[in-house]
Amino acid sequence: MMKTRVCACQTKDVYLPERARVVASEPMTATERFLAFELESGRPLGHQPGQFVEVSVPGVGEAPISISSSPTRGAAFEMVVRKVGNVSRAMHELKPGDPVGIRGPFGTSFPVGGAMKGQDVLFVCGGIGLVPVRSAIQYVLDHRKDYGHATILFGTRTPAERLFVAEAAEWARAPRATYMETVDRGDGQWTGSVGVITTLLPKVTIQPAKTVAVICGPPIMYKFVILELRRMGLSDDRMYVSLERHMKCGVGKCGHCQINGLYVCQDGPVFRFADVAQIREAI
Amino acid sequence: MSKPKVAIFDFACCEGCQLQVVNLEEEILDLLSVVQPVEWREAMSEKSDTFDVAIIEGSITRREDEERVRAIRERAKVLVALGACATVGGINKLKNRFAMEEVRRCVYDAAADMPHLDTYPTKAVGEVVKVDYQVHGCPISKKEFGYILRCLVTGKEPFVPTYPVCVECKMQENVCRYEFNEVCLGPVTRAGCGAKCPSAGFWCFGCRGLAEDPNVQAAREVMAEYGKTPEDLQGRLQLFNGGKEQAS
Amino acid sequence: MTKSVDIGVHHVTRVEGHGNIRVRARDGVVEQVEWQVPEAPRFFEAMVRGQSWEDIQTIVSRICGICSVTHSMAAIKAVEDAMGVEVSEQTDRLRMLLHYGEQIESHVLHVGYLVAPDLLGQKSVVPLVASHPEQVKTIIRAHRLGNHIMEVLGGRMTHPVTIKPGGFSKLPTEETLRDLKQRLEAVVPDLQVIAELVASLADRLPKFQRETEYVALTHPDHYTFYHGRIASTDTKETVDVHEFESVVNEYVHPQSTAKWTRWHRESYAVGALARFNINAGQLLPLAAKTARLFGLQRGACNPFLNNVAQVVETVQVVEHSIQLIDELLTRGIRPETPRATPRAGEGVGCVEAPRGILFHRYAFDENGRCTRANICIPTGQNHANIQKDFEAFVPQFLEHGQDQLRLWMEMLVRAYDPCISCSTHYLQVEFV
Amino acid sequence: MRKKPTRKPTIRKLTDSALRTWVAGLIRRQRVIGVQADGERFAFKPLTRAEDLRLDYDVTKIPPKKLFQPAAEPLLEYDQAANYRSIFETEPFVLFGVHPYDMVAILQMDQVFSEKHCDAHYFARRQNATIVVCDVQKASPNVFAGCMGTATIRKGYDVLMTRVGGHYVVEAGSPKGEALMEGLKNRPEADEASLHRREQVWEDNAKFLVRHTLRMKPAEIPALLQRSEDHPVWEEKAARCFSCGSCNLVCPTCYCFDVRDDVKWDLQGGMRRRYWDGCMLLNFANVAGGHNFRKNRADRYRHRYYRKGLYVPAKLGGEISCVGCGRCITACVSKIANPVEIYNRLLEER
Repeated sequence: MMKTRVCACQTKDVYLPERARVVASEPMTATERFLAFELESGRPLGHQPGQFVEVSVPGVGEAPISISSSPTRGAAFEMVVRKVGNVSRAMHELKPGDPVGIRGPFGTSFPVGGAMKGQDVLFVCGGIGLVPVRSAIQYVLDHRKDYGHATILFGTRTPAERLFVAEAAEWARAPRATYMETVDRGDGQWTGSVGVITTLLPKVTIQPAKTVAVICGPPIMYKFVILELRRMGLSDDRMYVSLERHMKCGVGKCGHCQINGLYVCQDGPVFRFADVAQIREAI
Repeated sequence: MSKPKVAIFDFACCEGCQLQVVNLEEEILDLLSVVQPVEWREAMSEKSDTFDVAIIEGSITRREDEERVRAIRERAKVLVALGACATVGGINKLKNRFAMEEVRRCVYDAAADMPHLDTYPTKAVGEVVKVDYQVHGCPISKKEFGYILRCLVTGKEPFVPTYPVCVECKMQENVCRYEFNEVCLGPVTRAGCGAKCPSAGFWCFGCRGLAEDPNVQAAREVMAEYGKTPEDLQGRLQLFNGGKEQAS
Repeated sequence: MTKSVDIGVHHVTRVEGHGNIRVRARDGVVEQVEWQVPEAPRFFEAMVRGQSWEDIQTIVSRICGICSVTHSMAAIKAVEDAMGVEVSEQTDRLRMLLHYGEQIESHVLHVGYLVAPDLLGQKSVVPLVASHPEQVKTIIRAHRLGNHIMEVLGGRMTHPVTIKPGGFSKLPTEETLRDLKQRLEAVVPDLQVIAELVASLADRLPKFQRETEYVALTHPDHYTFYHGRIASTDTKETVDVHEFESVVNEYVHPQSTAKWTRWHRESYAVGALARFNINAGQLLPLAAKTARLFGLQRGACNPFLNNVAQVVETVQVVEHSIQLIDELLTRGIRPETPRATPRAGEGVGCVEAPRGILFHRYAFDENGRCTRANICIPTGQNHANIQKDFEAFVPQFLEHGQDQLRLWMEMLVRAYDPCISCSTHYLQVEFV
Repeated sequence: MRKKPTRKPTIRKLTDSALRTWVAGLIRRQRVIGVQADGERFAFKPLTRAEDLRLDYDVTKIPPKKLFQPAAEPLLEYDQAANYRSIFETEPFVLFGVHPYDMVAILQMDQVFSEKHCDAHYFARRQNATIVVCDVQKASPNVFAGCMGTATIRKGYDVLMTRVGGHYVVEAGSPKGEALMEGLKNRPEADEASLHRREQVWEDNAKFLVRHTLRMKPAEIPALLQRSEDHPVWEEKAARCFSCGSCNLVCPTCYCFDVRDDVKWDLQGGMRRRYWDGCMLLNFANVAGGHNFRKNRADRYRHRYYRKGLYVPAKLGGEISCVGCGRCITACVSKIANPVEIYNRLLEER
């Protein structure tokens, strides 16, 4: 019998990746690599800061990866990939010109056009938590007049694990911006701050009524940072978190990323903390 | 990518897992397109001192085996444990329930003291040397072997189920063996076999080893409700999952 | 040509399990000729003690991956014997069919993958893929058929799971059997190709003869692999399988510590050639025709001809399988549930493995827990005969020099299709 | 997806032999998947003979979801150059003998798979199906559809069949159904008496498909769950849980899946497939790098009930994502998967 294609929605298979090519690939740390891509069609990805894409590497598989660059920075979109699974390991091998498949962008974004607008913004990032947040940082710095003071706090375990070192220096020099960093353990050369990320918070003064915080880092970090911010008077509805879960489909079907009733791939990855504070599995 | 050189070595086993590789039939030609076998005693006369990948079939049952497998490990970039004997010790661990002296005497009687009959409690390969890839099952599934080999050659971590056989049994639309009042190890055994035995009307006897975080205590309780004794469960559990270890 | 050789083959290749050859001769005087088995013993007879009658087959199937169906059959028959379980004619036929699957698989594997390279001057089947692609494809097709029969009837290709005391855990559908029959019929021309290939190379087998005793099962109705009594070429009397210990007579040779077997002479041979020498009169027409192609006749005593007998037997079991399927389909597959209850007792199971007659004996307590086991495998029964062949072969062919002698001796070992991994119990001499 | 019927649906009366003739005709023309005996149990399988159709079945081992979302399903194939190509392998088929509760589940899946992003692979199969629903004739050992309001169904099917006495009343519920019933043009229209007896069957089924009695209205379940997160029942039941996923896999409203790639022997091209998965399985909530967000058995166990009774209903406009088929109760060897028992217990020990 004839195989037929009947579904009207087959004009768009949400699982079908679009081809993109690597335009830049550089090592960043021992385990992180910086990659930039452009869709082969030449059209911009059309993402918002905080969103993610599903990246397919031929012969390997697909994985959700946060977009690290702001849509204000041109047609290329950037990622920083840590070697943890098959796909990310394969992405470390990618060279400029190599083809990949891209689906997305998916998910919610940092409220750069909403709650953050006109406010002081406080970015608190641990480790590769800086990667998705960088897109919002760039966005805020590119629309400098739309926001109040921008404070960027960044913590890593060691100096060698710091990301975007050169760019962070620019952030520090940007108008009405503060950049502070800390490491859990220094090395011989490190002269900066030592201690977990929460040790930076007392060095910051915020006006709770006109500040919005964006928090992203390893699961363990959230609890402590949120406690500290609450103590500083920031309410839960002024905090935004980006959560990590296993997102297979990216379109709210496969169930892997579910946090209680929420699908991280659809309802997140960016959540207003007030919306997830009561959800046991969230943080 | 140059073809990795592969050597297959066998220790105490039935060699049924190597047979599954032979059973790939025409697919062997595909296999030969991605790897270069340089030593495989069961199928070829060539021997080689250099190889990239060592595939080990069988359990370690003698001191001299232990030395041999260590020497292989030293020379291999990647080491694969092939089949239940290698991955979990397999059926050979049944002898671990007894004292070795007694085991020797049982089979060889007066001749039991001869040096070549020396035997010690069976070990899985991973209990002696580091194992990079495991191909589970007694025998292995040739399909999974091919898949894992392709993953190995392309440097990927293969997907090997950690969940119980019940998953695949349901996918096969089998009626649960518990409904036939059988001691089936499906709920505590690692899947990946496609539930071949329950699909053939037989209970699972656990050849792929225990699932990750198996609820063995629950199995004991549930068995009792089906009119089975802890010994019934124990007897079957120890077939492929070790003699003494499971007794606790 | 020099008449001094020093051969030490550590682990003969292209056989199941590990075997060593040791030959030393100086100036035409043979000083040492030994066939040794350094396989790690696995102690199955000790391992099964205390295990449930329901698990015996699962355990002893693992004695050997190549003859797992045969070991399973022997175990199930022994358990049924001990528990007083009768099986239906349907079960009997299906078991024979499943058992034939293994004969096909094993014989084709042995002749096609393991022996053919010798005849074609190669070290393995791998180069044959390039040099003899059509023949290799033919061999693969036949091999796959054997596996397919085991998979559909046994539930798996190796280590079957469907045979239980009393019957089958899952019966094939009539559709499956019809499909099997078609496949069996389709393989007949392939077997013809294989037979002709082997026949064209048969003159490369050494012309060596040594009279010996051949032992196999025999049955009045058919060329048997599964039923019957123990027969010998040395006597007209047959022996009930329950008396198998009186046949195998395991003994310690005065010059060696290896346990050997003997019946009417100091050694005997089992396997395809033994079966042929005893039951050739019962071959079905195509098999008989294949035997004629090789000029193979009863009384053949060149051990290298075992490979030829395997080819003949492959045709025989394919032919008989087709007959069995016809018989099964005529009656229709009837649903049956295997039933058996444990009881105290002792039982014997005897079947022909591809490489010769196999005996299992078990004793059980009233709960069906195994208390004692004795397993006597074909390769164990052939060891003494291999040794005797070596002793006759080396002086006769010494002048061909070390390399040729070495190859032929390896081929001689391979001719027996030894399944050394079967080692349930072996004793052997020094290591090389 | 469905159009409102513009005219009165066709309702006919069918004897057993007329049914066989009809089905035999359908089989000749197209693929028919029908309920058949499979050993002592029942399964949806390709129908080759009308006699094999068993509309008197109690419940199938696996729900009809397998026809729309197979246990292993190719999504796409690709080559080394990242040319990805969708795979849609499906053909029109008749799905014959679906019970009302399973039809309710299919309608829920339709919603789930079309919500926000339409799942083309699901709908390619779904739209190829003409579904003949048949009212239950024999209650399965663990059915509780009567409590869930899913014992009968009045819309969403293409054809509805009900056995009344010695014959069937057959009603079309969609244009597809009308087309399927073309072959019944010469059969008599159902008379008043038959239609009346059909009403009776519906009433009876709602009453009798209750092997387990839920002591609340399904609509009360979400609120009940909302206050039961710390109830001891989760830990208690989960202690006996094998995390084997059987309850997930046999569930007509479980649809979670895993996606995996396999590369071909040329190590260039490959295939991406999706496979049934289950939230009860240990590593379901693992992220790359190994962290497991639902490592405890009890968390996974609770998650499943919350998903059925709270999370998915929120997507489905309040409809509970359990249709009372009772398959999970049968499938669970530990006997801890009876939703009725859990909900009743939460109610009692509020």
